[in-house]
Amino acid sequence: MSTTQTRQPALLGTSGLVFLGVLVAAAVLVPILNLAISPDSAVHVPTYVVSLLGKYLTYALLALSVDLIWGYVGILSLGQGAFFALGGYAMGMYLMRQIGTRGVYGDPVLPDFMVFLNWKELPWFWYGFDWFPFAALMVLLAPGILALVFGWFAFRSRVTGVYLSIITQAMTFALLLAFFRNDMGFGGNNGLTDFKDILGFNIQSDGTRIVLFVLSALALGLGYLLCRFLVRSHFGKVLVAIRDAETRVRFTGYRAENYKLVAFVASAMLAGIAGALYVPQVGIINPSEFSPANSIEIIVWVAVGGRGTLVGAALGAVLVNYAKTYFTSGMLAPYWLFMLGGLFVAVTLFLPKGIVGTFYEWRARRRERDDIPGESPGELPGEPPLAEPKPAA
Amino acid sequence: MLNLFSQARHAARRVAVGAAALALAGTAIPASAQETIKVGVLHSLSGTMAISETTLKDTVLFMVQEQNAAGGVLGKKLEAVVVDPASNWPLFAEKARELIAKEKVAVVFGCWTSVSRKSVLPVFKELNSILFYPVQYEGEESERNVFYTGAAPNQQAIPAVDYLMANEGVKRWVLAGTDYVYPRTTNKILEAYLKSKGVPAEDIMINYTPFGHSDWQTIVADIKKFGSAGKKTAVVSTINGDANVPFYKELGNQGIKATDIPVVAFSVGEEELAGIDTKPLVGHLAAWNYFQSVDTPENKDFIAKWRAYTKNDKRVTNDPMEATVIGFNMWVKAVEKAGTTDPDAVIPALIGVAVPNLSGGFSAMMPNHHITKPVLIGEIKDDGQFDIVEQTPGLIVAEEWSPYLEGSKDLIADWRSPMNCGNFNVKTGKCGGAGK
Amino acid sequence: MTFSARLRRLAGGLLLTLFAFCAGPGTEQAMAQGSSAPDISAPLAQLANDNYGDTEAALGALALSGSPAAAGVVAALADGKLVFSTSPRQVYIRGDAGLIDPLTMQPVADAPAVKPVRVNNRIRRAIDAANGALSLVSPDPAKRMEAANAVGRSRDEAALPALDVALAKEADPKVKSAMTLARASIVIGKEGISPAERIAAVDLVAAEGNQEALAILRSVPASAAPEVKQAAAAAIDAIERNLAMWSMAQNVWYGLSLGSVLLLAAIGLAITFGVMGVINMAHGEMVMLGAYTTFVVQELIRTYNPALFDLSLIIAIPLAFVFTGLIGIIIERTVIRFLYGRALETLLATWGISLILQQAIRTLFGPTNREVGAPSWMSGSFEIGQLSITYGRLWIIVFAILVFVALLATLRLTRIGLEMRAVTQNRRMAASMGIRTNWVDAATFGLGSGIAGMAGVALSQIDNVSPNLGQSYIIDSFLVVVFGGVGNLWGTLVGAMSLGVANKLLEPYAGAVLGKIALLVIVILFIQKRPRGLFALKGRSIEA
Amino acid sequence: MSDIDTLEPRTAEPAPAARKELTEALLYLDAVTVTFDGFRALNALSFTVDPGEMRAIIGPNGAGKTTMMDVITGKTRPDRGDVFFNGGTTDLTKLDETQIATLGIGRKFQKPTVFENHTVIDNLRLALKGQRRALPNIFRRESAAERERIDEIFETIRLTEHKDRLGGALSHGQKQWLEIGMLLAQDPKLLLVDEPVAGMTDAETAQTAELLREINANGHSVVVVEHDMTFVRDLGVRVMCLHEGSVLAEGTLDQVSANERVIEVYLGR
Repeated sequence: MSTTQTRQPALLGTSGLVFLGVLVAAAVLVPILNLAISPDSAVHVPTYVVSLLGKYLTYALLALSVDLIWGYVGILSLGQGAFFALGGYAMGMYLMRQIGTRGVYGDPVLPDFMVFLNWKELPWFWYGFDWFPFAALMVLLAPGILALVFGWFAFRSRVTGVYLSIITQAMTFALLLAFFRNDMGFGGNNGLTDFKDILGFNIQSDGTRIVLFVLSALALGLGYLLCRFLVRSHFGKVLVAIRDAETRVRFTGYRAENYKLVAFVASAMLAGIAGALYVPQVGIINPSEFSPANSIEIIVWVAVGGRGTLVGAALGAVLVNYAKTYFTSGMLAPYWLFMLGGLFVAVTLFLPKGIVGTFYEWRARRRERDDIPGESPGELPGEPPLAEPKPAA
Repeated sequence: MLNLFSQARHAARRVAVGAAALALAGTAIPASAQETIKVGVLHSLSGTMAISETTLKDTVLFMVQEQNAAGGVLGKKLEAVVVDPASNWPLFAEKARELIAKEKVAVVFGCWTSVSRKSVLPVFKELNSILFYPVQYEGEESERNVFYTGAAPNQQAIPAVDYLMANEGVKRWVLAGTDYVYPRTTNKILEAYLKSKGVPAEDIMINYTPFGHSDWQTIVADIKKFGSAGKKTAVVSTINGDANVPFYKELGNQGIKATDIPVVAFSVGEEELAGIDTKPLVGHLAAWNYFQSVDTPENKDFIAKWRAYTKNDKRVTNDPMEATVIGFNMWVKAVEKAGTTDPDAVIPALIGVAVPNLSGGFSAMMPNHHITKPVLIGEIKDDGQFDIVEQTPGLIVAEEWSPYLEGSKDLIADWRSPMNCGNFNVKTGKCGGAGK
Repeated sequence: MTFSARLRRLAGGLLLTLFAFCAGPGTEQAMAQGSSAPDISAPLAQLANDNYGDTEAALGALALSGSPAAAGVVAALADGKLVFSTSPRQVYIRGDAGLIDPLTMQPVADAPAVKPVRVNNRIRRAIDAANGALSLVSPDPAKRMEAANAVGRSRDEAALPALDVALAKEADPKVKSAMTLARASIVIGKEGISPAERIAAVDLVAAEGNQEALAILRSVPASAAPEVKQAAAAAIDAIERNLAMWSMAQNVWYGLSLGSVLLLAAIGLAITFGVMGVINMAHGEMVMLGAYTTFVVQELIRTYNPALFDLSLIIAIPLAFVFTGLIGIIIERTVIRFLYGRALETLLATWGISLILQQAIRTLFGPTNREVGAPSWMSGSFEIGQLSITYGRLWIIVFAILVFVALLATLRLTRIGLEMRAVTQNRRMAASMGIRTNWVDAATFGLGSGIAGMAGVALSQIDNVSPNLGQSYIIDSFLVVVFGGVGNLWGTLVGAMSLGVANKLLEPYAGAVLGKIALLVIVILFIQKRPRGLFALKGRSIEA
Repeated sequence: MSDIDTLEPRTAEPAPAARKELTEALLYLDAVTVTFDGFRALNALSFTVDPGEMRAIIGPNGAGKTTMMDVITGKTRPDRGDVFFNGGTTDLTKLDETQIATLGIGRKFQKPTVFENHTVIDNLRLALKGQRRALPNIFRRESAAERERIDEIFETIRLTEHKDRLGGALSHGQKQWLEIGMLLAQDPKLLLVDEPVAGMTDAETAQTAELLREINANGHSVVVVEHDMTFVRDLGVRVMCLHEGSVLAEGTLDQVSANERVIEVYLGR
């Protein structure tokens, strides 16, 4: 990481450095505190916390992927959960095939749910998933190709704003219904569960969990660097330009749809990777990941953290999910929806730019006062203008 | 308990930033932690499943209070730990882990849907704890760490079909369900069962609808059409909770009466009927192992206490509640028998435990971790209660592996030594499923 | 013996008895006087066994007995007023004052502990059969009509003699034709009928042209003459073709009905989202609040004035409008108004509000479904040709159209409507003309919310009244508004109706799930073709 | 983009009389008609712009000036009529905005449209002629020649000291200049400039006129739409008056302002 940093000093701002620093610290400290410290010690991190943290990190990566297209291109996708779920299913299918004869029916080829429903052979789209490199490729390709096809149509037809948002929602809703169907061959409502091994390692062992956690941290770090690199490039500047004034970009000679498409596909693939890391850590993938409410929640994480800041998106994902974990236990359990709902309303009203966005604004104001030259104005995107409301009838 | 936050304060500042994000610790454990036995409650209190599961949370809390009033267990008070998995399946696994690993509960009562059970299953196996699952389900499972106190398909579906054949002379069958595992499997079993009874394929109609399906016009019209072919027709409904209200409302609207085409449901109980005007539904049926209208002193006593506890003299009871009560009592008995709450001692002790059920008999935990149950058929009355029209004479033992399914017909489960297996193949004589 | 055979014998027995009475002169009188009152104590004792088989047998015996007391016992059983005691094993009728002896009709002095005689579907059918048969000669033509239809449906050969007698005496032409049809239905499947008679029967039944006629025509026995079979086959063919056409019409009707539900759900959103640009995720919860308002109104009516129950929905509609409208205004004043011009943030805030509202309702009313009953005028159905139309759905369509028209009129014709349009088109100009834009914003959001609340009243009739009610409509609502074209009410109308009809036309071929998936894909593709929906506003102003 | 179908088939070839004009003109519009929901925004509009020419277009609101620009830049498809570029070699009605921009037609909007969240220098970098494809731009680095060119443009538009400020932070007039600078960076053959001095001070207006004359002198053809008659006079070029979607009068400013119909349109009857 330090080499990248020296080679391209502009790549990271202070907040980026803090973010990566915390990530590295977590990736180093958590395994030590989990494995090397006695469970009786107060600083011991129990394995369930490791998995929980790993889950948060995959959510953070997912939020990052949303911020790339929402924060920097202005594409409000209410279907990002679909890409996450597809990546998850690709990984889940690999993990299913690894069960082998250890399923309850002991069938060497067919997953339990197929035996259960009297399937005789493996459907064609399950071929190859027993081979990890293929599954890993599909983690990228399944969401990538869906995004490519969907985006190619939508951006060429210049579907924008809420119209785009609603059709992405329709897309994930259609996939939700499709994956719920038992006839689809993806395990219906029960989804894929009861995983045993990943690459020969027991998925429930502490060591595997630690490795998955570290991998999630690594993926988040690399994902952050990738996004940061993209948005700082000429390409990224065009993206922000499209967000703020798409027509102007077209009149300047750029093919806006191609730029959007590249960003959209990249974002979908990042979401796919997040999904693939998520599944082995939570142990289940089920169609409810496609539910439109999930995708809306991702948007909410990004908004809470601060749209168009990357770091904020990741922070928002971790914060909101930590709040969820915290509030759904103990005395507060019956009231947690009040708190979560209240949090969203409060953030919108009092921190309209999200936590990190507000911090940047505060810092920029202080700098202006102290007359310190701005660090990176690209971190402060304004709200893109939305079409004026139309008159009725 | 973990409290990274306070520790990290002493560490370097940089670490503190990282650790703050990791400070997952909830509230501090009360000082009396050693003196109580913790009981986990893992039922959704929000989201789509709250509608069914909230009552079960209340039931466990009620049972804990009753047990504590009776002196607790092994001389210690019970303490319920309630979490809300919010109808979110991965959250079920996370909360299960939290209950077992962080809260160190001795036992968990929880789950409603099959997917939530499947989601927590690896957690219970890994951390070796005990789950009591109180809902009727598709079977095809028997795990060491799970005790199933709801009905397997042969404890609900098959007796219901038998009743309709014998008493209503039904010749033509509509198997209507929500598209998920329980209806799929139940309908597969029923289809095989009906065919084995000589029902031709053209007299069976199978229909699946998505969750929360609310527009039943077309399907009810199809059922009406299917039922007008001259043979007595019945609907076997495995439609999931939420979709039932619009389904029954549409039946009423299109004028399908129970005397024309009776509907027998496996997921509609007193709780669901509380949301419907039942006057047009009188005579439609449900098959359960318990109804609130069961006329026994045990039941009357239970209902009275339950209503006193909830301070609501209209609060209804239902089958999964009874299953929770049975499971709770079995666990208490097994813990007393084993003298400890250690799962390794309690799990074997549970087998063979028998406790009174609310319909006047005893239910026993069998070696397959399922319980024996009577089967009751009830007709809906206009007050939202059921009129019990048939009760099996004895108790029925659960067939966790259905003999009507290809993959499972040779499997049995027996968690006693020496077999100690949930999927023993009687043909190959090996533990580990049917193989190929 | 199978159940249906038993039933048939029972019904036949009843009819034969009746036949005997009707045939002889003065039998009615004899019956009324009960000159030779038969002893029914044995079947009565059998009833006290409280066993379905015994109850059924006792019913048969009672009907055959011809005792005047029998009718009262059967009626009491049907009403759930027949009770029995175990010691002594005896049945009584539960009267208003107390128990009555069914034989003497005198009150019982010291009443023993009793339980009602249980009734299940089988017994209910036996009661129906008995009542139906008795009614063939009832003085009330409506009852005779019903009885004739019942006999026709049962297609019981044993009923033929009784039917013939009743036919001979029948004066009412309508009842007579119903009896003729019933007779034909029986004759078609009976052995030993002359080809001519059977063909006549086939023609008569075929003229009905419905699903039941199809089933009857299929009962022509294999032994029938070839020309009869030919006639039946031709008739079946014609009916099937006819029914296929009707089923298309039926599907369109279902589609319109679904469309009206979508319209109701979406039309409030067409205001808050379409006109005001608020991505209102709490819209579904407004619908839910409307449904709960209906529940509360019905509870109050049940408690204080049950006679008003049929009016409960009419009362609930304005209350739901006012209540959810007020909630909408509160939301607008406390949250939304700070977010104008930041439409995407309204998504976040309203999502939070929707969570709070759901949990609030869950806390107040519990997580389970609450019962909202249907008033009598919304129950049942009628037929136009082979088209079956339920009143509930019909009223919902009417209501949806009324709401749409009222909303359109409000926006077009009233002062506040004019101000709303002015503010949404050019806020600054409107403000400078003295329009209180703050107030207009609140009123507009309140109007959208209030309409959602009214939709909730209608949806409470067909769906769960639970805290999750709103969630199931929010996606469809957004889809409808966007498909129709944001900001265009006509677009919402046409969008809702076309999505509803398309869904219902797809469903028979693709099934409910695939049909819905196909519809979503169609909408996605359609938006590619028309990126601003069905009724896009044209011209420069769009992208400016 | 309009999805109205062409009402009449467009003539495959222009009439012979128009041919000479066509092959010489940089921009050629013939009988262009655009209708929005029955309202004729352009009504058989015809005119040509020669290479190197600067032309001013005036006209009251709703005369069709912006629609005309929309048609030329591909934002709106005409219902009828021909639009050719580069001496009749290119049919603009068959191209979209991006293709037309790449051909060498730059457009400044009525409302100044700069990239508000980019610095002034980034605004110019984005506009600068060069690689336009998405993937290569991920790894693109600025060349020395490009840096030089940007410096030159800064000189021209007089914003050098503002180059690190955000586009959105500029004053209205500065934004207008930045936008003109962005046009220059694109190096188009034809500039379409919509109301460049709206909201400017008198001094700024004069400077802008000078700027446009300079640009024109460097070989760019310019079409300016403007209300400000002082400014149009400053430009000192041929003037065309649009009314109800067609040309009402054409000539020097004095000729046009003397035209009785123009007076009638502007001052009312």
